[in-house]
Amino acid sequence: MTTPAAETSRTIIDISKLPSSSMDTRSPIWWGNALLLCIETSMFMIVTVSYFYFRRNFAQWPPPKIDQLPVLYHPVPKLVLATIDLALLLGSVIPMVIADRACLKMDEAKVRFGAGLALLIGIAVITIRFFEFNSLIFRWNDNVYGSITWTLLGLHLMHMMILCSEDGLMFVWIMVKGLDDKHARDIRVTAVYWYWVVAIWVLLYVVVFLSPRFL
Amino acid sequence: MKTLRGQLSALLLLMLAGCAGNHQSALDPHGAQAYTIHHLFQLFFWVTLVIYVLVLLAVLYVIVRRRREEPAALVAEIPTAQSEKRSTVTVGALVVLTIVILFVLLVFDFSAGRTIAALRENSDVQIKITGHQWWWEATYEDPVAHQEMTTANEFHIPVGSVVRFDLESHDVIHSFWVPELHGKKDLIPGHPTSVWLKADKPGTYEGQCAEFCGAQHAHMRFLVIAEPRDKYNAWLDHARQPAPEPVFENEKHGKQVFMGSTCVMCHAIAGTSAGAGLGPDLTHVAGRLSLAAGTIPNNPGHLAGWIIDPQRIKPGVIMPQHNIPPKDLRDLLAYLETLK
Amino acid sequence: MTVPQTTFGSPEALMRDADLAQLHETWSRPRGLWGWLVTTNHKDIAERYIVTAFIFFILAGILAVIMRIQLAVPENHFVGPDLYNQIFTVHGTTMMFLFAVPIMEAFALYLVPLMVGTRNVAFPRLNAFGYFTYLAGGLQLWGALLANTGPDTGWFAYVPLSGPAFAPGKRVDVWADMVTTTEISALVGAVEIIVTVFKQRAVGMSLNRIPVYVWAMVVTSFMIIFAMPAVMTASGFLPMDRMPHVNTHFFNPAEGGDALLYQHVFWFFGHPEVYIIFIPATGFVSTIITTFSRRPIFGYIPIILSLIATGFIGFGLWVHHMFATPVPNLGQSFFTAASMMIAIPAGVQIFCWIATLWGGKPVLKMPLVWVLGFIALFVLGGLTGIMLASIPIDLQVHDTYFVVAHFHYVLIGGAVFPLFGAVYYWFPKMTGRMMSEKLGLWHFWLFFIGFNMTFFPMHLLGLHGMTRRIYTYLPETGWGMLNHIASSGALFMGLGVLVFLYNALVSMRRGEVAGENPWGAATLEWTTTSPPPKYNYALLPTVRGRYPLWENFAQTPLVSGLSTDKREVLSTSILDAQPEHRYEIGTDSILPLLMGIVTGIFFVVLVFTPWIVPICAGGWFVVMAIWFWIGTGQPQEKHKAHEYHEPRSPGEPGLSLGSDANPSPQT
Amino acid sequence: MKRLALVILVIAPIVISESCKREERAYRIQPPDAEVADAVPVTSFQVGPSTQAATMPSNPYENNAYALTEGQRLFNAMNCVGCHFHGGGGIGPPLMDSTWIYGGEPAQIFDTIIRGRPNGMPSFRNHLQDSQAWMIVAYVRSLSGNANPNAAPGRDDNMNGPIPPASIKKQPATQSSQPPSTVMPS
Repeated sequence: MTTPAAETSRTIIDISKLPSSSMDTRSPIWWGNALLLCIETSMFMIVTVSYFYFRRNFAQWPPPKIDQLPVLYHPVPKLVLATIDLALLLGSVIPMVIADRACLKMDEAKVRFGAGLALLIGIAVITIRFFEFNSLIFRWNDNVYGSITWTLLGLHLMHMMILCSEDGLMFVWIMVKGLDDKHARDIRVTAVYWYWVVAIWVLLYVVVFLSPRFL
Repeated sequence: MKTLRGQLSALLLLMLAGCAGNHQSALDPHGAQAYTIHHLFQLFFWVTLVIYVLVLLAVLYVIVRRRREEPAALVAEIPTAQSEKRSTVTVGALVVLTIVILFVLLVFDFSAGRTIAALRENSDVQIKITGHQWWWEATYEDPVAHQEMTTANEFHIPVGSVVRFDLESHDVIHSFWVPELHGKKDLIPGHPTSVWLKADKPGTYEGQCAEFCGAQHAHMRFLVIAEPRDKYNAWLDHARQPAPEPVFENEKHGKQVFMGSTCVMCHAIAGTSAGAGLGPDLTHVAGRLSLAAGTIPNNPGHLAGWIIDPQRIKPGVIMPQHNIPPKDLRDLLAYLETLK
Repeated sequence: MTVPQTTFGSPEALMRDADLAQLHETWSRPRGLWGWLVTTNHKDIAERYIVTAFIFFILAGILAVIMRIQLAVPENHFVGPDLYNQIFTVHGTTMMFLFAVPIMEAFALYLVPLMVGTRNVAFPRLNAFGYFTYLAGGLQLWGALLANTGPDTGWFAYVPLSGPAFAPGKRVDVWADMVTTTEISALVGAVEIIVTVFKQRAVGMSLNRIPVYVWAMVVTSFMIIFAMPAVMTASGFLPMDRMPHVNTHFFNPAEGGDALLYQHVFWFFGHPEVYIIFIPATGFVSTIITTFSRRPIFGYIPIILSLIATGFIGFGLWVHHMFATPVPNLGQSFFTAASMMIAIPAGVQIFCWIATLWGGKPVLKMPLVWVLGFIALFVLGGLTGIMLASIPIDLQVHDTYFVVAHFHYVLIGGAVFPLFGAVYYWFPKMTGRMMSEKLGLWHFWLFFIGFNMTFFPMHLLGLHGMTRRIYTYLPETGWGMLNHIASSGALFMGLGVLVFLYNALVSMRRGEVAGENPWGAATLEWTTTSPPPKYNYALLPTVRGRYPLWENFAQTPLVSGLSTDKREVLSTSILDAQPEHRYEIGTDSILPLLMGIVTGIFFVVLVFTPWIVPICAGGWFVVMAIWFWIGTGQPQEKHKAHEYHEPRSPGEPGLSLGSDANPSPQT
Repeated sequence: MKRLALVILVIAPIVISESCKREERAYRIQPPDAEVADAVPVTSFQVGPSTQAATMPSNPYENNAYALTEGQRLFNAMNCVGCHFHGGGGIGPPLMDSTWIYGGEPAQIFDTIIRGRPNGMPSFRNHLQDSQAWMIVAYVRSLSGNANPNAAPGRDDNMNGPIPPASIKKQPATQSSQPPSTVMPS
């Protein structure tokens, strides 16, 4: 065994003065979140590719709805609710950015405002989504078009719900206990998730609602 | 020791010659594509064998050399750049060699692929194969509707001509494979496809379903019987005939048993009122070599066993067990034996 | 054994006793069963993973022996088709989802934090949750098999055979839900590994100094992240087609669905899966060869690049599982080229390994013996793999026993052999005792000979036309004798595994005491005690090269200053591993178990009804809310962002430790 | 802890035996007692004391997934769909509702299949093995949700039709109030 004398010659780096949290990509949780989003992105990509794969099996997409009179020859999904959704979600980015920025300055009031407003918009989007399924005209068990579009919208709805639960929990925490380092960081991470969910909706809007009009 | 040596020599023999009496070996090609594939396989085999032996020798050398030297103390040596140079050059050269070899193999592979694809010429014999759980239905296509003929599990083809098999599945995915003639092709519901075969020698070639398809995947076999053209034509003409009328009393009674029992609900016999398509067509069943999709030889004993208790021979098969009185069974067998 | 003990100094000696005691207290788990349930220590979790995965390995091996008995003679009636189909499906599913991937991740979860010199994985509770979901998935599959509900449509579960019309009962639903469950745990593990490597490396361990094994696990984890969602899509679509009240049409051709899509999606996962199993094994091989050649590995950069290349190309060759399907020919040629191309990075690695052995002085201990076995078998499997990449040859041997032989050479030869090597290699680190070399040789030769007896004849069987997944065959086929040889080989393999179990159990109690670094290895995990303390390192090590212990480790600085009263780890920068901030990780908690239970229940009930979705969503929300609320329940510091990341006293030692930095001694 | 273990020990065999029954694939089969079913009354209108309870054998296939799927296959193969369609009814009466002209008990349906009924239902005597008929009976009952929903078939690979048996709500069998001979399928 080495003698204590030899030991004392080792250099010691003292890191006790380093900060105990980080607000950006330096934080492990930011990376954890980013990787989970990678997983979910690949999931959406595969389901989206499946959507176009199924499209090849049809002469016309969406297929005509023939179990009703008059027959709907080109039953493209209705745009109204989806567009409102799109506008709301794009709009929700603003309060989220406000909250995101405010976290850096530990501006609790602004964080409350941003997270709260975003939460309200999120809940509105979720509510609309339940009606939105009807604008697809087909039900999930009518044919594969119905199955895949319901799945795409359903997956996004699931993310909306998780997102709102997350944001809601943060919001309640800040209301009750105030803002601190870790929760400011958490809100920043939630904001990344929020932007991602909005971006995915832009993709789905193009794929589900616009592409049948052009393809 | 003797048995071991025997087994080893048998192993070598098997490797070279194929299993005795087996007509289902990719190493014993009798069709145009199977030859091409076999040649390609031999090329790959020898190239990879040489590579494998060299790698093993290199590893063995490293280990044996170690024995000559004293094992080093547990102090690692950091090699100098100089001593690494030779390794770098060697490894670099080997990597380049690997790429070259792979490229050559790729070229041969593509050319073999083209040779195989070139066989897709028009052919006068077209057979539609429908895969069922767990048997094969074959319809010999003909522009004249009443000339079309349906049979099961045994397909006769003319030697030396290209035959097109149109493949589709009735239920789940099957795979059509006659190793001595060509590789396999999957029968996927919703994706009809074709495969072209050409046998260059008369013979009986065994085939088997190669995609897992449920309980009796193991017993979904078939035969491709290649014959000279005239013999094939004679067979086809005969096969197009409806079943002969029974002559003797017991045969007539047998027919009544058939028509009055479960049999008629699933099987067809051309020329009679039996026309169901759920099971194999029995018009010329007595002329086939085997029963139950190549599972048992075709003789009255096995046929009787099959009718009474198919679930013992092929557990899970769709044909149910039958409780037929002995006399009825004898007559039924007599009738089925007339369906040459 | 006369391995000289190399002592690198005990960091504990540099700490005050009170601090050390507090550190120990902070990182210890509660006593007894409760402590066992709540622990979040990566070593506890990983040990559990390893033991569980080996249990599944043995169970699936028993199924393999049953299959071999059934096939030993033609027309055998040992098991019927119904049971046989369940057995081969559960064998494949268990080996892939419950053994191969989890055990590779398990070793990584044990070794990666040690190798990168940190105290725990980045998200310890998530890690524990991963284990419990994995266990739930395994119990679901094996419970179902006991209840005659074992899936019976193959580990690939092709539709329509596995669809609602042809697979009655709940067997396939069990398969699909079990796959989803275990994939969740695999994904969790992958995230853990990547973040731990990215953010928690020892100071100075820049990207070009990361041990090869850790690189291999990073590549593997990224492959998991991009491959597993595909199988989760497949295992999501399939039960949706089958589930009452849902009845979607994804794979129903009559309503526009497509059976071929399933194969695409499945193999888009299924082929990378092979590399997900194989790449960690190459990491073991590189590590073991380095240590026992007594020299740095030859071609560190080419090996890392090969790993990354394998990771990319691995996603480009899934169609070679589908050459017999009606996929357009042009597309198939692309996949042939890709399948052959992947031989290049594999070749580079093998050449580098041989060059390392060649340039070193190999010490023939058990781990290296297994690696040599690996080279002999894996190269053979790889070469038959090149044959399978060729479309014409593949059309002949696809779905025959040739393929069975090929992938057992690749997976057992290529992954299980290095795995056994890894067990012999790290067993001293994990238990503090050496495994018996003598029994090890028995284990090796029984397994090696048995393996070749079992699987070599299968090449011939396949060429002679024996198709896969058949529960019996006719005597006229002439396959009887080769099958007989194969079946006898399986018994030798089984004996080998028994010797291994005996060796492990006895060595754990009575093996020679190992000490810190019995092999004279070069990586950081060998600087701490065997087994390592709960906190891994009392003072965090730093690194100046790829082989710290061979590079005058006693002179490198150590890191102090992490709190001893809470579980803190040091977060470093991604590229250069410079210290950035301290980071408090989760403590022991029962919540991962609760979450695992909710998830397990969810996937069991989902087999029967979709109505569990809203119910369990509520359950998850509640557990998550509690998790969130009490997980970070300590009063927190409040800083503004600009207060971070600025050196408080410029020139503070350590914070600028570069590769050549030579900070002044403090004491 | 002990109590928990005890509960598990009691529950596990029950769960296992239940799912064993559901998943069993008895390829070589003993059908339920067909002799008894030959003397089944079709209505509850009866002179004299009721004998119904004694003569109604149950059909174990209603809990067996394999038998139900086989029943579905036979239902299609024997061309039952030709008249009853996929349970929705057409030429023959619908099988998805709660009304049974000749009784909705398994033995009564078996009787209907084997003997045939007036107005077009043919007799399948000798043309179906008893076991096959019982499988069809189980499937027919599943069409109105009267079989074990965990064993009943899901959607088939055909065009989207009526709700698959596994998803259907249970329609308890009610006897048609009119005498059988007067009921004409619509």
